[in-house]
Amino acid sequence: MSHDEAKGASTPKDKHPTPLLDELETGPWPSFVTGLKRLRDSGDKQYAPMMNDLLGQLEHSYENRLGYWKGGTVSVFGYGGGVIPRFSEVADKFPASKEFHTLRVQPPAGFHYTTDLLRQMCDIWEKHGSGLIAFHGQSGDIMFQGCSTENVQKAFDDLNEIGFDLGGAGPALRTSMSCVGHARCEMSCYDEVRAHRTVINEFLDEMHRPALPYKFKFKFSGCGNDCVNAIHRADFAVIGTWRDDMKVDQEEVKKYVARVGRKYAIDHVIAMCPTRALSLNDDDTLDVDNRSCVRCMHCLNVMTKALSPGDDRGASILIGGKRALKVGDLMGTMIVPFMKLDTEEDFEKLKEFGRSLLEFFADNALEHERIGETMDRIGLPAFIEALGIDPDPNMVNHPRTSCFVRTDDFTAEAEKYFERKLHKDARAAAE
Amino acid sequence: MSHDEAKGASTPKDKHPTPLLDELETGPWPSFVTGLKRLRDSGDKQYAPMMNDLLGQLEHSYENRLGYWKGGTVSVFGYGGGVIPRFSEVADKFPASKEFHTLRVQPPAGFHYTTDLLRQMCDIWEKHGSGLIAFHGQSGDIMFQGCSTENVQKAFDDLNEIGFDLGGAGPALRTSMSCVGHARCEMSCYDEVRAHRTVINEFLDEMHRPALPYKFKFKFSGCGNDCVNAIHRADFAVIGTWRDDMKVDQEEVKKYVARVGRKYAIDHVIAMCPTRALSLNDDDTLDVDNRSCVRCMHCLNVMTKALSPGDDRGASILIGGKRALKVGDLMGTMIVPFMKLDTEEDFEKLKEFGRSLLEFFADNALEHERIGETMDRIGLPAFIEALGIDPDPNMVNHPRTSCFVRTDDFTAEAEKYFERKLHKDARAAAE
Amino acid sequence: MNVAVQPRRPVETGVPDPFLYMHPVLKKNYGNWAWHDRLRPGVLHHVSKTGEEVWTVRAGTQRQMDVYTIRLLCDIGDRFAEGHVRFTTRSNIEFMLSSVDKVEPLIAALENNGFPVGGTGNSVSMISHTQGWLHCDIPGTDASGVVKSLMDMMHHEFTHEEMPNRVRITTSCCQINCGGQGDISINVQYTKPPKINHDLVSKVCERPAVVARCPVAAIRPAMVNGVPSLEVDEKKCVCCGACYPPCPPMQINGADSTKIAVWVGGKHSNARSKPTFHKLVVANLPNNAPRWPEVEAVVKKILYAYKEHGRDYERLGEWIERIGWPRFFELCDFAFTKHHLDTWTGARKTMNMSAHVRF
Amino acid sequence: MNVAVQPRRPVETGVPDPFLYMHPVLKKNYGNWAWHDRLRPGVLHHVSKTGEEVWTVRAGTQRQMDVYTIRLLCDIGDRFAEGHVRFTTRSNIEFMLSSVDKVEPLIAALENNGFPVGGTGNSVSMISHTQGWLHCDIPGTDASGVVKSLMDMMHHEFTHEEMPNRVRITTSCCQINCGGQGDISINVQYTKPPKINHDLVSKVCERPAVVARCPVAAIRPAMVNGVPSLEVDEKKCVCCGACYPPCPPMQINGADSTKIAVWVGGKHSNARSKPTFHKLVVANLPNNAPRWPEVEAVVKKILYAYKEHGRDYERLGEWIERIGWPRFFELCDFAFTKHHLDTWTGARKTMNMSAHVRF
Ligand code: SRM
Ligand code: SRM
Ligand code: SRM
Ligand code: SRM
Ligand code: SF4
Ligand code: SF4
Ligand code: SF4
Ligand code: SF4
Ligand code: SF4
Ligand code: SF4
Ligand code: SF4
Ligand code: SF4
Repeated sequence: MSHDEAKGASTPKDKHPTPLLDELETGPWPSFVTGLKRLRDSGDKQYAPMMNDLLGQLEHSYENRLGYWKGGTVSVFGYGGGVIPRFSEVADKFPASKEFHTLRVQPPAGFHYTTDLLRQMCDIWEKHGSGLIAFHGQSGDIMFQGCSTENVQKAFDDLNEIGFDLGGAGPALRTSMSCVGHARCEMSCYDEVRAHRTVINEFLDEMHRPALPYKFKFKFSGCGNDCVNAIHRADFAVIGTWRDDMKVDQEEVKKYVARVGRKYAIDHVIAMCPTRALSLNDDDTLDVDNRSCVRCMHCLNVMTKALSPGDDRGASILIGGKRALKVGDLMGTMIVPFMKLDTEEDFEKLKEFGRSLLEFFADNALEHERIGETMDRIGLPAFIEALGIDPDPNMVNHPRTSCFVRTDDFTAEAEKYFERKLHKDARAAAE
Repeated sequence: MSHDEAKGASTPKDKHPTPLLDELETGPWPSFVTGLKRLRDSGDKQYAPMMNDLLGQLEHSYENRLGYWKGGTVSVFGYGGGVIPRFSEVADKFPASKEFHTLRVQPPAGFHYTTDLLRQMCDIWEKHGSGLIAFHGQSGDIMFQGCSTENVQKAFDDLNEIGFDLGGAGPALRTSMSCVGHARCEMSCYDEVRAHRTVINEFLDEMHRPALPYKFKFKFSGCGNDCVNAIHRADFAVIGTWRDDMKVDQEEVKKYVARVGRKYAIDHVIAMCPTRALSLNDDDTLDVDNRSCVRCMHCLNVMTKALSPGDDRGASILIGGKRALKVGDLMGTMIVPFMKLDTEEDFEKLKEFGRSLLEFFADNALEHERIGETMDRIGLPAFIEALGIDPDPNMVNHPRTSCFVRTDDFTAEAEKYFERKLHKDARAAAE
Repeated sequence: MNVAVQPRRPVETGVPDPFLYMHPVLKKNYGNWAWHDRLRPGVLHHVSKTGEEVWTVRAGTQRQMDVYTIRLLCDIGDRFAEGHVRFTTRSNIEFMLSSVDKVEPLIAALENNGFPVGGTGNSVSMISHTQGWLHCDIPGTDASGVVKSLMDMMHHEFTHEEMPNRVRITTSCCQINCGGQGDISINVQYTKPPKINHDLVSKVCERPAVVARCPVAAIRPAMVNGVPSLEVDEKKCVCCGACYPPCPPMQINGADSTKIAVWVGGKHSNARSKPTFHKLVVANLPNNAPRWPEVEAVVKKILYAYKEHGRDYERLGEWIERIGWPRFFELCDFAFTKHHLDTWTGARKTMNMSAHVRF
Repeated sequence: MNVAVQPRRPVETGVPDPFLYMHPVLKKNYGNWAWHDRLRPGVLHHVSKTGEEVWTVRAGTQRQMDVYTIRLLCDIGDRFAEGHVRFTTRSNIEFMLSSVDKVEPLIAALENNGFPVGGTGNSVSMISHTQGWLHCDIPGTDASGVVKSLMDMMHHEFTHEEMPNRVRITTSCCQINCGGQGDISINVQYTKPPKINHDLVSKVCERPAVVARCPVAAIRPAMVNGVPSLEVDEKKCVCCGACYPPCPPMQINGADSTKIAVWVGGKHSNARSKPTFHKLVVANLPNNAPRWPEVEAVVKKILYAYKEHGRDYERLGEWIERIGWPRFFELCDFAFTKHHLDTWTGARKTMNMSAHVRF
């Protein structure tokens, strides 16, 4: 829709003038304002008046540089969450949009759609809502934005009929995201769709009936590139990785070096490896010290044909990511360096680990405390002990530098370690 | 002295048996026990009985694995510090060593001696002390160890006569150290002897008459190799550096590469540069991105012939290093990225900066608080403001990541910065 | 509670099965891809281990889409792209093609309809944005407007791959920061303590909960002209805004308080360096709706300094780590102030405890 | 106060002028050196910009020297080395020579008299040691004995340059750690809270000062069987020993409490990586005088793992950073326990907040 078209259709008598918003119709990027106006201008549609007042209120916000929504409580039958209620503080001026609630709806894992499905959603939202939909919110929900209290249930019922369910809001399990991964990415180290659905669908009760101390988010990325920002933005991040050696096609390496030149290859691949695990041989083949490689993905990203993850694949699990509120930003901390994700049992294990985390969170977190805050409050040793996880050097950048600690049980703790090691080696030998 | 000799001479009747210490006479490394015994066995010397009982007490410590010294107060006329008093808790068993004080004596800057000077010191210590001397203590003092209360003054007078003075102890300015630097090192970026003597000799009053909240240490290293461990172990660390481009002799670079081979040179120099400021050209010459170089010294250390510091030399000053007590280890923080150290005025400036630090410390530190702790307690912004130092990005690894700060005066602060910049550029243009 | 009346019980289907909607070639080669490259900006080419290929065309959207826009995209998808699409983490839309011939016609159709094609590889992708005035109950600014303004400015960088590496920008319309970390982050930064409407506090706020929310314990219960209310110690307050959501009468927003700060060097990927938080560059920019020109100017400076000086594969923060913060501030002509020195928990670890120095 | 009686006023000479004692070639070329290399372990060769050369021979000493040893070194210095010497930061002695011919005879003389020649370049140098039972008032162990035992074990590594880079070891005889940071650090680590002799506390301790000394506020004033004393909350106490020096009746030492911990990866130089603190490897080793075999065994493991696997120029800690801590613990067959997870201020920043992982 060229913006002239839109302009053409806009601001007759009965419509709120929007001089400030109009300025957001210029320029090459698709304009949300133009979109809102088209909804406003669909005279035949139930939402046209609502969108006229919505534009009026938004223009009002742009004038005064203040927001005019307040929260409240709205939900659908059987659920305690999934709807973000919005009531206007300036309903007197803009009555038609006095209620402008959002339904958070969980997307198919990996955000795959058919045009047919999208059309069905549009039809439902034209019928009950404002006609305004976001693909997607930052937590991954399809956000059906702008619904009267009365229509929330209807809209949900229709969406639910075509197989869609509400997402999370409030102190609850939140909607999750998984990267495109297996569906279209050679870096993918586990089946993201399966992990995402296995875990979340197991704990839907925690999502639909908020009863946790605070929000809890899972996110699934198939490799260290972390295309869904899991480490920063999830309480429970599942990041694909591999245990064995990466695969190297030396012929492709040579082709790469031939194409870009030695100096370029050295400066951009060899010298950029964070652990100096790479060395370019004089014959332009690549030396990889796999024990030192930290699976950062850089060299694989650059030489997509020559290098790829090993065969013994699975995931690392990091706990405790969140944004700034209260304690400052926290990133997820490496808690499970490797979990195989292959068989039915493997995914069971992942699910059970998720359960133990949710239970620990429910039992130990203070009100409005994220699990990352709990971890900081009680300390990593107490945290993993409570979860029955053994200490692992991968959990830290380096061991303690502070001598302020009581170590009289050090020897006993060391014994435990050696016993575990013995068993592990025994198992390894058995395999 | 082969250890048999020593053994031969040892443990007749009147001497304390030292079966445990004797075990420290075996092995190739020079044995302090053998040395102690030789003192004990110098029947003609005043200190022989003292050293017999000293060995007795030390053996007693080895048996019970406990120390038996306690402190007290001993000093020389006119001074409040510089002597570490030691009174034996087991004087009943070992009366001759009931007093075993140490005189801390400041060494020549850079630890240079003539054999003649050393002999004079030996003679003095044979006359008044135990005959046991340490070159040097961890803070750089010559430690004349083992002196009766009565002889402390005599020993000091004789040492003072030959031009030596006591060092620091207690809540005072401490003895300082400087690396060999200018005297025998091509990396040296300023005159360490001059800096060391200019600063310390200015503040001797703070050393000899302890009146500070706690200890305060200066240390001087001529470059980032920090051969006197200044950053970790000094409240005030002066580290040589340069502002202009490093010097590169490309012919020597080629020779080096020819000698060690390309792969080796790349893996050990290029890839080890912390900021990827180096790149090896295909003709085996070196590209240096001097703006990115952080003066870490690595490449200069490896290619001593090919590379050397630039001409515009001086020092960085880091404040707040200390060991673990109370708050945990602290390293010095970069406070003055560059101070020219060339002319009389430059060294004046260094001295004056030292003074402002000592005054700030005296006025603001709590009792038994090191300046690094004060810095942490009040925060870096308040610390530099109090010292009248302008914020500089070199002070931090990176700017703040936390949004929890009140920034309503940001614009005013920014103005100040731009004014400073204007003046700086003006000065630069003028030069 | 305001529950609609129908008795229909929800079917708790949870996360929908994507295989019902996934492009057949993706489905067929699920978990079996071999390598990829890029034909041109906005076009990915993936090859599976069986040799099968798929081309993906990525286009930008406004995220907050009206049904007309969505249907228009569906029409294009049906006419040129086999009826399957996906959306990315950054609200871009992707069309999958089983043959390369359709790539150009598809791109033409998208561009003719005003959808920029790009966002791949070393380009500037869509800004991940948040709600703001359009829908949130605590916003300091609008998100859609900021994003639209900036994407207009960066249109060329979205449709071309001319950056050293991908640039992922985020924006947040209040200090809660739903937008997360970014190579460049444009976030509301409050500059004043909350202004309290004491008459309302006891009515609408759970006072102990509000007191507990403050990160620096600056809030204490107090009687103010006869009514129980809350007081803020302005010396302690770090203007974080955490007290406002649970207690709207503690108004944190206002012309003198709601400013915008720009941060750089946030990174999520583990490629080369570990993930990082973004760092403060400029604060106190005016909340200048509808087009935030001052913000645009700052972002532009950063973007083009990086474009000119960064090396291939260096993310924005990695580039700065290499050339150093002194040089970065110099190149962008930004001021380095006391506010850039961290003062929060763990600040000591952000200081330069070494002789590494740059000139 | 116990002041000796003579009225002689001190001449406050301060730091002596080293040019009175400095070797003439060093003095002549002060600030004018061009480059250096090493002839062999223990021998440095410096060339000045005027082409003048000086050879330096470095030998180990016991630091705690008797006058006979010092005079012996002086004799050697006079006979073979022009009468000038210096001591290094690590208590090694250095003889400067203006001609290379005297190098071998000097080395022979030193070795014949039991002084190991080495400590240069990529060797293990002398351990920087502290006082301990010999002189300190708060020691948990002896320093001279530990150093002697370890240097015996490492004699070959002092006299040869076979390590990836220099190895600088430190030892400290109580948790105050006068020895500082090291590639390897051997430090007393207390494992129990202090045992309090309540009868003495009020007599010898300034109680408020002692309370103030505790890093975790575990000490509180209390009346114990009638007398004012101090109490320790053993749940809080981190066994740091800070209360012992100001209050000897709070005995921190004892067979069950005075143990030895070994740390690795401390670094002072700014070469390549920034300076670092050392990290805990093994704790709770017995304080086994006179030769500390258990400590020796641990140090040996670390040293030879580094020697075998480290790359040229990597310091011990840098080597571990490259191969990773999991591999290091594996190579040395040490146990990784909960005590290796930091719990002190800023601990969060020591955690692995990334997907960087090693197998
Ligand atoms: C489609 C998408 C996943 C999805 O499920 O939607 C995706 C897809 C791919 N990502 Fe990504 N990434 C996607 C979001 C991300 C994000 C998250 C974000 O942008 O919010 C990140 C983390 C960014 C950060 O660090 O802050 C991300 C960091 C990467 C990286 C790491 C780059 C680096 O050097 O740091 C790679 C590796 C590469 O580019 O070679 C990568 C590589 C890829 C590859 C090449 C993987 C593959 O082999 O197919 C895909 C094409 C990339 C391209 O655009 O050229 N992807 N990728 C997301 C597209 C977002 C968009 O529309 O712009
Ligand atoms: C809609 C959305 C922004 C968007 O436009 O995309 C959003 C909107 C809100 N977020 Fe958020 N957050 C959204 C993703 C995030 C993310 C990103 C993510 O999930 O990856 C974060 C950072 C990661 C994290 O979880 O920390 C995020 C961190 C917050 C926080 C701070 C949490 C913290 O512990 O620091 C709050 C405040 C709170 O929860 O009290 C918050 C609170 C809110 C509230 C509910 C404001 C409030 O307290 O009333 C906003 C409702 C806006 C509205 O009217 O719809 N939102 N919020 C995102 C959810 C859409 C979806 O469901 O898909
Ligand atoms: C003599 C002495 C200075 C003094 O005033 O006494 C000294 C002298 C030299 N040091 Fe040093 N360093 C001396 C203590 C130190 C210390 C402090 C310490 O050991 O306690 C350090 C810091 C160690 C640390 O990081 O913990 C130190 C870190 C270096 C480095 C950095 C090495 C690295 O890669 O990290 C170099 C560079 C090099 O070796 O090329 C260096 C280089 C040098 C050079 C090559 C400088 C030169 O060009 O002459 C000198 C000969 C080194 C050699 O032994 O081969 N010196 N050097 C000290 C000898 C101590 C000893 O007897 O072993
Ligand atoms: C002698 C010496 C060890 C040695 O054998 O070399 C030493 C010995 C003592 N140190 Fe030290 N320190 C010695 C260098 C150091 C260093 C290293 C340095 O200066 O580079 C440090 C670490 C750096 C620092 O300053 O933090 C050091 C950190 C301490 C501390 C902890 C200070 C802190 O803030 O963490 C104390 C405890 C105190 O001051 O209360 C301390 C206290 C002591 C006392 C006075 C114990 C006491 O409180 O009674 C020791 C006296 C032993 C004795 O009987 O002689 N000593 N002390 C060193 C001084 C010799 C000299 O003057 O040359
Ligand atoms: S996270 Fe890894 S696996 Fe997932 S899409 Fe990105 S690159 Fe592919
Ligand atoms: S994946 Fe990363 S760490 Fe591993 S070799 Fe490649 S660049 Fe190095
Ligand atoms: S610190 Fe630098 S200048 Fe001083 S001796 Fe060491 S290498 Fe030379
Ligand atoms: S001195 Fe250090 S930072 Fe500078 S170029 Fe050499 S190696 Fe790189
Ligand atoms: S960032 Fe703040 S204003 Fe914006 S959506 Fe999130 S909570 Fe609302
Ligand atoms: S704005 Fe933040 S710091 Fe200030 S009172 Fe409110 S919660 Fe506390
Ligand atoms: S480390 Fe402790 S015991 Fe050893 S000298 Fe220093 S203070 Fe004394
Ligand atoms: S040992 Fe340390 S932690 Fe324990 S009581 Fe004494 S000072 Fe406090």
